[in-house]
Amino acid sequence: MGALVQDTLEPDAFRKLYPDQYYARFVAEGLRPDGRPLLQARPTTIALGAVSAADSSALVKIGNTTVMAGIKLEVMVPVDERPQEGQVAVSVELTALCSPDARPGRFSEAAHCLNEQVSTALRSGGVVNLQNLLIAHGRAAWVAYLDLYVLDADGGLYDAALLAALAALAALRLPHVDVDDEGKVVPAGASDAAMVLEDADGQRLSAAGPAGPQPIAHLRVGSLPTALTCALYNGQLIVDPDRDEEARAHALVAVTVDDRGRLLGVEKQGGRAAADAAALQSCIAAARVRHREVASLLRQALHAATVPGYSGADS
Amino acid sequence: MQRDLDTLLSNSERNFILKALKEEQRIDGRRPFDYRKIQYQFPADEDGSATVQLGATRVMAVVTAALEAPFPDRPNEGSLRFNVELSPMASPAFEVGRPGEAALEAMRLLERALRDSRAVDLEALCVLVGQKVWHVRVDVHVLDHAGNLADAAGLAALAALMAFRRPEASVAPGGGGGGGGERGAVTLHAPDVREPLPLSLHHLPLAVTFGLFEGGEAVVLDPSLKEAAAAAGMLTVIATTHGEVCALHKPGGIGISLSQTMRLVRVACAKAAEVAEGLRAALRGHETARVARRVCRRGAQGADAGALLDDAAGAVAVVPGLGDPGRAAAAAGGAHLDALAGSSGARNGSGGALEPGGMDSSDAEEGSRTSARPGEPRKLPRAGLVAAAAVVGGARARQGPSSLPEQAPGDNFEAIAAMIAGAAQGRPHSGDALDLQAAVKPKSGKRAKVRKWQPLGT
Amino acid sequence: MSCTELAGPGPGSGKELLRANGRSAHQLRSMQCERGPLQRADGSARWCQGGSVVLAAVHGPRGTASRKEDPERAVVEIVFRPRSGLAGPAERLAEATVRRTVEGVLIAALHPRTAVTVVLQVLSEDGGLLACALCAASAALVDAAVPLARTFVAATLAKTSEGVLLVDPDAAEEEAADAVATLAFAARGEAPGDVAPTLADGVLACRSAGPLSDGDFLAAVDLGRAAARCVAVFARASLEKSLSALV
Amino acid sequence: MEFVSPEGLRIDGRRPQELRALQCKFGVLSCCDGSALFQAGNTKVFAAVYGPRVADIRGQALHDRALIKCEYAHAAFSTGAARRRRGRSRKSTELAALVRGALEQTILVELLPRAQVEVCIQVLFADGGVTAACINAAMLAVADAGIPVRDMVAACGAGHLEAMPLLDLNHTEAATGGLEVCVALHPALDRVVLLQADAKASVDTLEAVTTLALQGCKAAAGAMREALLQHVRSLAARRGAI
Amino acid sequence: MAAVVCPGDRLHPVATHRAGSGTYVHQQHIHASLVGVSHLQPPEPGSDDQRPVVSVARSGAQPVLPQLGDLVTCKVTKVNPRLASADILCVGNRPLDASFTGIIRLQDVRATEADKVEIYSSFRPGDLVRAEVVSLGDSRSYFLSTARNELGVVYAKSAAGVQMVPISWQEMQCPQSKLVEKRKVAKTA
Repeated sequence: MGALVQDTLEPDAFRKLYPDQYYARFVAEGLRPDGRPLLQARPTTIALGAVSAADSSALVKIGNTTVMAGIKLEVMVPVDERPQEGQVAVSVELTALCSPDARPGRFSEAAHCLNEQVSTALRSGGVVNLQNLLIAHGRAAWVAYLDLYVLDADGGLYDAALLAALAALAALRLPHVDVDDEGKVVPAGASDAAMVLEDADGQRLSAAGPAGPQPIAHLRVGSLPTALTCALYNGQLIVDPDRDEEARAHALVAVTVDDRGRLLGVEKQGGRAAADAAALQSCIAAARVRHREVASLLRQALHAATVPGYSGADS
Repeated sequence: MQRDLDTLLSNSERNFILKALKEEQRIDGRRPFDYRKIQYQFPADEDGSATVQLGATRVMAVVTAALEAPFPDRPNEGSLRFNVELSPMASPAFEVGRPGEAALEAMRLLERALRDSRAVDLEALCVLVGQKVWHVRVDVHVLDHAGNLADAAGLAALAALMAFRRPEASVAPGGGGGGGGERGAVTLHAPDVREPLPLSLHHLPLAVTFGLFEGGEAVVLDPSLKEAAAAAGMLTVIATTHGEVCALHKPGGIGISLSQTMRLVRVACAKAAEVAEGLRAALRGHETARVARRVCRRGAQGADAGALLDDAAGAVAVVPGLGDPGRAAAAAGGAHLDALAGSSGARNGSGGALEPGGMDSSDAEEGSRTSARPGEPRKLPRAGLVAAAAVVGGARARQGPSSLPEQAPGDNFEAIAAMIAGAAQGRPHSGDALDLQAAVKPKSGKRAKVRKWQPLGT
Repeated sequence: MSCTELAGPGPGSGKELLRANGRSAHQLRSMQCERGPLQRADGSARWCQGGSVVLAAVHGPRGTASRKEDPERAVVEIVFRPRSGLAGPAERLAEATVRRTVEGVLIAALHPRTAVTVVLQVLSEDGGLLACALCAASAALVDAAVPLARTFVAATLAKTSEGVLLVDPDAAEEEAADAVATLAFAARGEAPGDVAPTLADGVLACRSAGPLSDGDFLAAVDLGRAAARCVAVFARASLEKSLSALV
Repeated sequence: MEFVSPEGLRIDGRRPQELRALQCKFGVLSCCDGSALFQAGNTKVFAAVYGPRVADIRGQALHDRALIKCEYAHAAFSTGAARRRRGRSRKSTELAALVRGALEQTILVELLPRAQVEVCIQVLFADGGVTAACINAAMLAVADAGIPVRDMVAACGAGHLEAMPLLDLNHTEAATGGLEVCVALHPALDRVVLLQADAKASVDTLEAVTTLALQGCKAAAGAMREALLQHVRSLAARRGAI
Repeated sequence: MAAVVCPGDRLHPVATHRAGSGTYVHQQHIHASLVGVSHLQPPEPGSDDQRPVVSVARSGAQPVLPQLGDLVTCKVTKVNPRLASADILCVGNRPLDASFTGIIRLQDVRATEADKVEIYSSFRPGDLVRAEVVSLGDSRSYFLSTARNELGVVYAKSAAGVQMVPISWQEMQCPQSKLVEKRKVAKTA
């Protein structure tokens, strides 16, 4: 064993001194430093309901990258312009844990970008029909605060954040509620003496808690968008790069596809290499393959959590 | 370091400025109480934005308004907020991020001038007491910093507030909706249905800044960046056109005698009136252009939209390589971009296609100026407003490459743009598309900005 | 190509699809480029694409705070400021896109430990803002004489609910569109005195949002490239005009 | 509401002097020098340690010992109450200071002059006993980072409800506003590092509750120690050191 | 004898053992300060103190630190007329976990004609340099020297981004642009 340790030191030094060459040599062999072939994504797990204080939560890991999504439901008065719609408010935070550069407090550029990317994907995929969040026309609707926390940032943040957001939304259950004569929201079928969801201190009784209303409805999601980030490196396509590979890549292409085969977004933020049509097509094809993997993982997770959730495009 | 850039001055420069000042000379050739040249720009197609140029200092102000609930302590008043951002665009000394001390000072000065002096009638911004009032926000962007930001920012904010128009809002009688909703039904009227309203301003407060030298004995009006760096102190007087003083602001620096202060206040009042006159003239020009556009839009609405469609369909630019050649050739007079992008003689080739007919270059030149700076006071072109608007459109469309050499040094490339956009002789090109928009499809003729104000509670 | 059919009635029909603003589907709005309008910046440009106007200022390469600098190359900082209000997630994403795009063409190794700052100020917005900002940034970098391997240009496309691809949509068209894509391409002249720059084959930057089919997307890339070529021709012509004053 | 049933069981089924199930995981995050996940019942806390390394801000470095920094944040959905706005509140600053205080007494700071150790704590789910969980998670992450410490530090809370001392309150029990103490202990040295009590109580009650909390600390320390040893054994086995 | 220990664990009395790394002494006893494996080392035969040394090693390898006389490889980060700063990456062929800064002062660049040396024609930021640790330096950096033939720049990129080839002991050439740049080049075997 000791001899082996001695042997591994040489490549380590090479990696430290000539990181570019180290990586290029691997890619030329069709492998990556972590042992994956170029077109293989990292192992992915989806855990639902990790935090029971949230109305819905999901912990997604893609390799080391870890994103926690949690949804809190609150009641709001719909805005005047859209009296039949609720809201989904996305916010993303890169926690202090996730990388040595991240600092709490101020929103970093990366957090802002992720927020915009995830919101755009959810919107353009038509994931949530906002009218499903309505409680009473013009008087009450749910607002779903979707908070994403990046706990470990090791590349492919957008892929993981979108997956976590989607899983949390798909597992979200809406309590059945009514609006009483005074405009207050009460659990459906509850007597007048039943507790109001919002009491005077703004303390909300958890919908899932023991005292909460029992009947619930699942928020059916309209489609399942998933994303895959690919790196272009020396003319090669590298699927699902980790943080180190992202830094080394000549360009990154993130493709978002959904289960109806639609292309919801293609994003390439500049970079040293240009992507011609063939490269873009391979990225799209890779994203489709990845979608199948991830969507089946998600369905399994939802099934295990006994959430009927998504049942196809016809819903 | 870089951040001291704005205040850095060599001793010899400082001495030179001081010495020249003793002879009542300034380094840019002005007299001590001269302003630099003030120019105003009001974008032709939007209400509530103004760019002011004070010499090389350039400031843009944007006014936006939102109809929302009032602050609980003032249920019958709207609000007026200022936001000044000193982005690195204006000077490398400014840093990104939270507003620094200088930005806060400028913001506070604007508040004192325009809000605390009650220059804007906030009660007139109330639509429904306790329910809906206009919250007016003024964003001031400093684009280029060449000294005296206070005056330029104040002037830009004032100009934008004067140019601002908000849609008229009316409250449906009865007020009570269904159930517990005691919100009144407020209707916003689209600008092409009812004329949008200006803000009501009680007076016009203007900032006038002095740089103080030599213990306050030597004074310059509107100090440039270098003069500000050399000055021993600054004094900003906010004065109205009627000779009233709204605020005095003296941030640090040397003290000056009371008599000198009063003298400067009097100078400031006179200057404020002078500057306000220029501002009013610029706004009159803008207003005329605005009316002309509206009349044009109304006129076009009345015209046969079908004919216009046919006419416009005559000429289209086709993106090269995609449309088939036959279609491109069918585009009457349209510059085919394959020819333009071709290797040699590109300009000559397409220039031939675009040779303007019947309009000499000086007319085209005037047209281009009109479109570039509608805010400048200018003579009304030709007879009648409808005709005037038509001429503006026509002239712009007709400037072909032949008018290129005569163009203003602003490098206004509308001609080439027209060439690329494929505008042909005698028809309005896409620069006028916004006007045409109303003609072709009156309902969608609203601008994007306006679309935010949708009817509420109807 | 498929997009010809998509663009409306075929060539023989004589009737072109017309948009609400009187343009045809493949027609760009008029462009203006004013180079060096600002005094303090090392380089600046004002780019108008129809009703969208972006002012860009470039500072640098110049020294920067030591925590930001890179010992081997110049770093790029982008500040994107909206017309009114504060910068939010959309602006930060635009900053990231412009930054990576500039990093793709900047010869960064020439000026280690420095920063090139590009400030983009939206003066007026009417659709295609990101493309307009990219073009303004490119023009301002050229004006600042920052060493670049290539310049870049950008164009915006929108796919209507009827499936038609529109070039250079305005705000109303973007709002109504199913999908909007912004594409940036690197450009350079292939020979001295070349009037028409050649666009690189590949996409330098791309951002699409909204459902598209693969065919639509590839058609959009082709169309975007053609539209960007027009922009590149214009940018080149405008540059030559501004330089002709110097010669 | 009845917190202890006649059968002597609490609302979550525990006995009055029973800890919730503890779970410790190590190396859960990739980009720090040490990390840990500590779970007590539902309460779930991540901790990451960066360092020891040269102080970020030279001016802050101490010439004779290491500088300990602590960042604390909680997820917006971490509590049962209405969604709280993010950002640093007074409470989170106070918690960060408590954890830092406990660590400063635990880490052999004098061995690492001019260096900095930064501990970042993220609470995902706060179901009572958050202060104790933060300290325990931070301790585990520090141990995982291989930073020399005087002793383990283990923390535990206890409260007084219905005239009965209860160990390790959950959120519902703590929300009654009765007496709650949090104690952190160096078990091998048998020294109390931190003692915090909220609400007034008689001396006798306080002593009873504190004693109970101390017992909780020892139990928690045992569990943490076992988890650490297990972790080291598996690491060592993988490296072939044993 | 090896045992897994936890911080705070009491290992041995001071009377019979000596405290090594990963331990500390408290009240006449040696305690562990790390989680890890404790080891007993027999005392050195000739020494006065015949107590065995107890130490606790973290599960990983001991950290590598640059020592006086070590050959290190470092990457130049900053140059000014008086010195070049560099990040030390490797000691011998073992990579470092943490980053340490070193400086190569003007007088340590080369052995001959030391007064004619210019930093700017010896190093540029980004160069990989092999150097010797000549002193532990001040509190911030190690002092390094390249004043030997086999020490100096081992890898440098030209402005075009291509690895340059050495053409003499003070020049390197870009194979692409053929531009020659000045360096203090290391003589490779």
